[in-house]
Amino acid sequence: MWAFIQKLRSPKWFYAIGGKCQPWFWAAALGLIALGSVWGLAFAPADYQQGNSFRIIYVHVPTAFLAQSIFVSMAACGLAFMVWKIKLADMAASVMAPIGALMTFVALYSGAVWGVPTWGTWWIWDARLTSMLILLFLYIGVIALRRAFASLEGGARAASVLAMVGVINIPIIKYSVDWWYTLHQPASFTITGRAAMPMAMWAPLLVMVVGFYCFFIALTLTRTRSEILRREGGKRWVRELVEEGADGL
Amino acid sequence: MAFDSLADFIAMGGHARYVWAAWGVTLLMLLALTLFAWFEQRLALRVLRRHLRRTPTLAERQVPKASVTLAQAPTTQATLQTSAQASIQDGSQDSTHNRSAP
Amino acid sequence: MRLCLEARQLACERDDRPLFGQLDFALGSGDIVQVEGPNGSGKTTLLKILSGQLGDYQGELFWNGVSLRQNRDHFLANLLYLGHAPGVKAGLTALETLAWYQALAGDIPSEDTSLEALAQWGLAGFEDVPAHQLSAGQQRRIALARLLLQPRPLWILDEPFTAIDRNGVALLESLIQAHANAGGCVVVTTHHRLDIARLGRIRLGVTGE
Amino acid sequence: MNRPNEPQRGADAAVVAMLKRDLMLLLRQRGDVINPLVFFALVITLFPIGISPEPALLAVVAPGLLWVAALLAALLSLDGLFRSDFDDGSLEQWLLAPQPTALLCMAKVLAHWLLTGLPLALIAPLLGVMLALPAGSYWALCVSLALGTASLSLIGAIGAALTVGLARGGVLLSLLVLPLYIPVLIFGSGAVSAAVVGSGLAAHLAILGALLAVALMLAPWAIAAALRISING
Repeated sequence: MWAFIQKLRSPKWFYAIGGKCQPWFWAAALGLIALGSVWGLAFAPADYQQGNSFRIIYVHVPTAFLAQSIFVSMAACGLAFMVWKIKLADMAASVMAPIGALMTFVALYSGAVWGVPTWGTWWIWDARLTSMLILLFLYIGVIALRRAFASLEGGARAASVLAMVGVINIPIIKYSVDWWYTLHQPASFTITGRAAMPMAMWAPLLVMVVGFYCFFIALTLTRTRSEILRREGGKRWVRELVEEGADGL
Repeated sequence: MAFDSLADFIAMGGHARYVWAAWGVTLLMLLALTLFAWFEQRLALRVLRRHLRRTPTLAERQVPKASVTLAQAPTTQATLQTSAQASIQDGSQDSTHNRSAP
Repeated sequence: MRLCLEARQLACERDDRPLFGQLDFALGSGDIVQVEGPNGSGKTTLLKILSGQLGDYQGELFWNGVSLRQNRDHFLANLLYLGHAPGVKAGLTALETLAWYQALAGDIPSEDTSLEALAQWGLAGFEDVPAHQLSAGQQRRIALARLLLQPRPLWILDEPFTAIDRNGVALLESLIQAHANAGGCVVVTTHHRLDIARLGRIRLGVTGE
Repeated sequence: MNRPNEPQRGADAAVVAMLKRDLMLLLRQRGDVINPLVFFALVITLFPIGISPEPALLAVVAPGLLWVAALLAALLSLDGLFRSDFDDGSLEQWLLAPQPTALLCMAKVLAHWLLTGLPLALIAPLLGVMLALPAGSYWALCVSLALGTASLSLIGAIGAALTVGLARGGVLLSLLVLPLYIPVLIFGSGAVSAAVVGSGLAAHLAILGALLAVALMLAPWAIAAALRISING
């Protein structure tokens, strides 16, 4: 484990490793998402109650999962940066934040759209959607705080602390919102709460979720490598690498 | 295949607007993120190359030296005289009354 | 008692800009060191590192042979740091400020020593005046009164002469000299030319002239 | 002169001194204590004007309005918590005290709560009357606010510490802190609504207490870390 942390301290090693396994993740993401989309849209059975608007689940659930996982991984990177002083972790965290915010927004949008055919309004204060909305505000807070500091270093540390404070609050917020929702609308049908789904329905969902996670890993690898180029431009190995001519992306 | 024809597939049993809106936004977001990452990488490389052209010599960045001249107290300093500390700046006279501005 | 603040291969980089590198020195009893350098050469940063406020540096710092990162609280108990801003609350009177500082440092506050320290700094009669009615120079003198009030072996003073008049400067220089003679150690940054006998210098921002 | 100095008195003296200093400072600047209360009263008077003076309608939304207004009033006063210390250099000094910083932060937050959270809780029943809050729930309002504003002060202090070094930190502070206030708001206003309905509010107060316990355990360390970050810029 300790050797791994030592390796992580050098962006040079990560840049090389990232370059090698990045194409694999992009390919996996493309393949899985394409397969999941076709399977979920065309072949999966429609829901007996909601009809075909149920197919939005194949987009809403993966983005919702990613939204939460990205915040947790951002907080983990923040912890690694604050405790073990791994600069690379902060580069990854600063790159993940916008991705997470975008995923949360899309999850919110698809959840709201999903509610329209059944409720007739664009926004319903469903427990999960409300938690998702609060998560979006947490993301915006972390991004705004990182950019508010004049020095890169100060912004990085402040954002790491806020990410860690935020990740502790996510479960608290989630349970208090669920409790609040059941208090005010006890017996209503929650859009995203599902009884057990038949295999034909959840199989494409699993493919889509794995596809989205591969997409996230691939995207983070690529963007972190760009961040390394931006931040470590002065270093010798970066200059030599760039001077060798177009290296593999 | 859950649909009879392509037209039926497009119509999504009357929920076309919602399904395609949600899916459209998501796939658009995926595409946008991918393209953004691609151009971001290329931009970073291009900026770096332009920066390199401006500073051709691969000189290690100018780390400003810090010179340390500790006044040698006549009595007590002898024991603490470590080699690292003895980087007496050449040329600066080590007089006791350091009047002249360095 | 040998007190020794030693730096080995001290280097610091702020926002990708190297401030100083390979800085080695050992400050012992009786040393007075002035940190010089143009604006932005990292003087305050160096002082913040030496006073243990900034942990983000390469190299090692030792206080009496033990790394600063290990026994920070013990080191802080032996340090008196005066920063750019005097650290005097506008709403408090001089006596209240000094009593607060003594309580923070763990000393037993005694009013008469505070009064005596303030008197020596020419603040007799101003002890119970809220600081917002005092001039910047007088507020600086309240902070400087701590030099007399709280005996600490290591003094780190960041621009202590700002807003101080002529006899204040003379008094401060004599205090620094007396502290060094008694075996203490002083690190100071100032653009004022110090009239002190054995003055060590750490010049920053020397780019190979 | 140069024997190593050992602090004779422990952290308790420092905490008491910090608490005394802060209470003295806040009481000398009445404005900082009065402003949140006036803001609270003003916001409450806006709602009947904005919505409708009809008591039956107001009674329904009264718990939520009182809690939201109190929360915003507490948030308003947070910005000055560390800012004055940061500006005059005393923050730098007490961060250098040989005592644990988290303990001193707790003292500062306690002083802030005593002079903003508690007064808000005490004045709330008076404003409850203006919103035709049903009888019997005034006591619940007071207790839940007192308990809730303590967590609000602790969580808010983290945001205040993170933004103390920034020029226009005020707006950013509310952006950072409001999402974290939501659980406290839910159980706080839930307690008052439960009292209005007459069902037991022990559960709500218990959860508010739990939130306070978690905040008390974790917030001081985050505040200390955030202050060290803001000081070093």
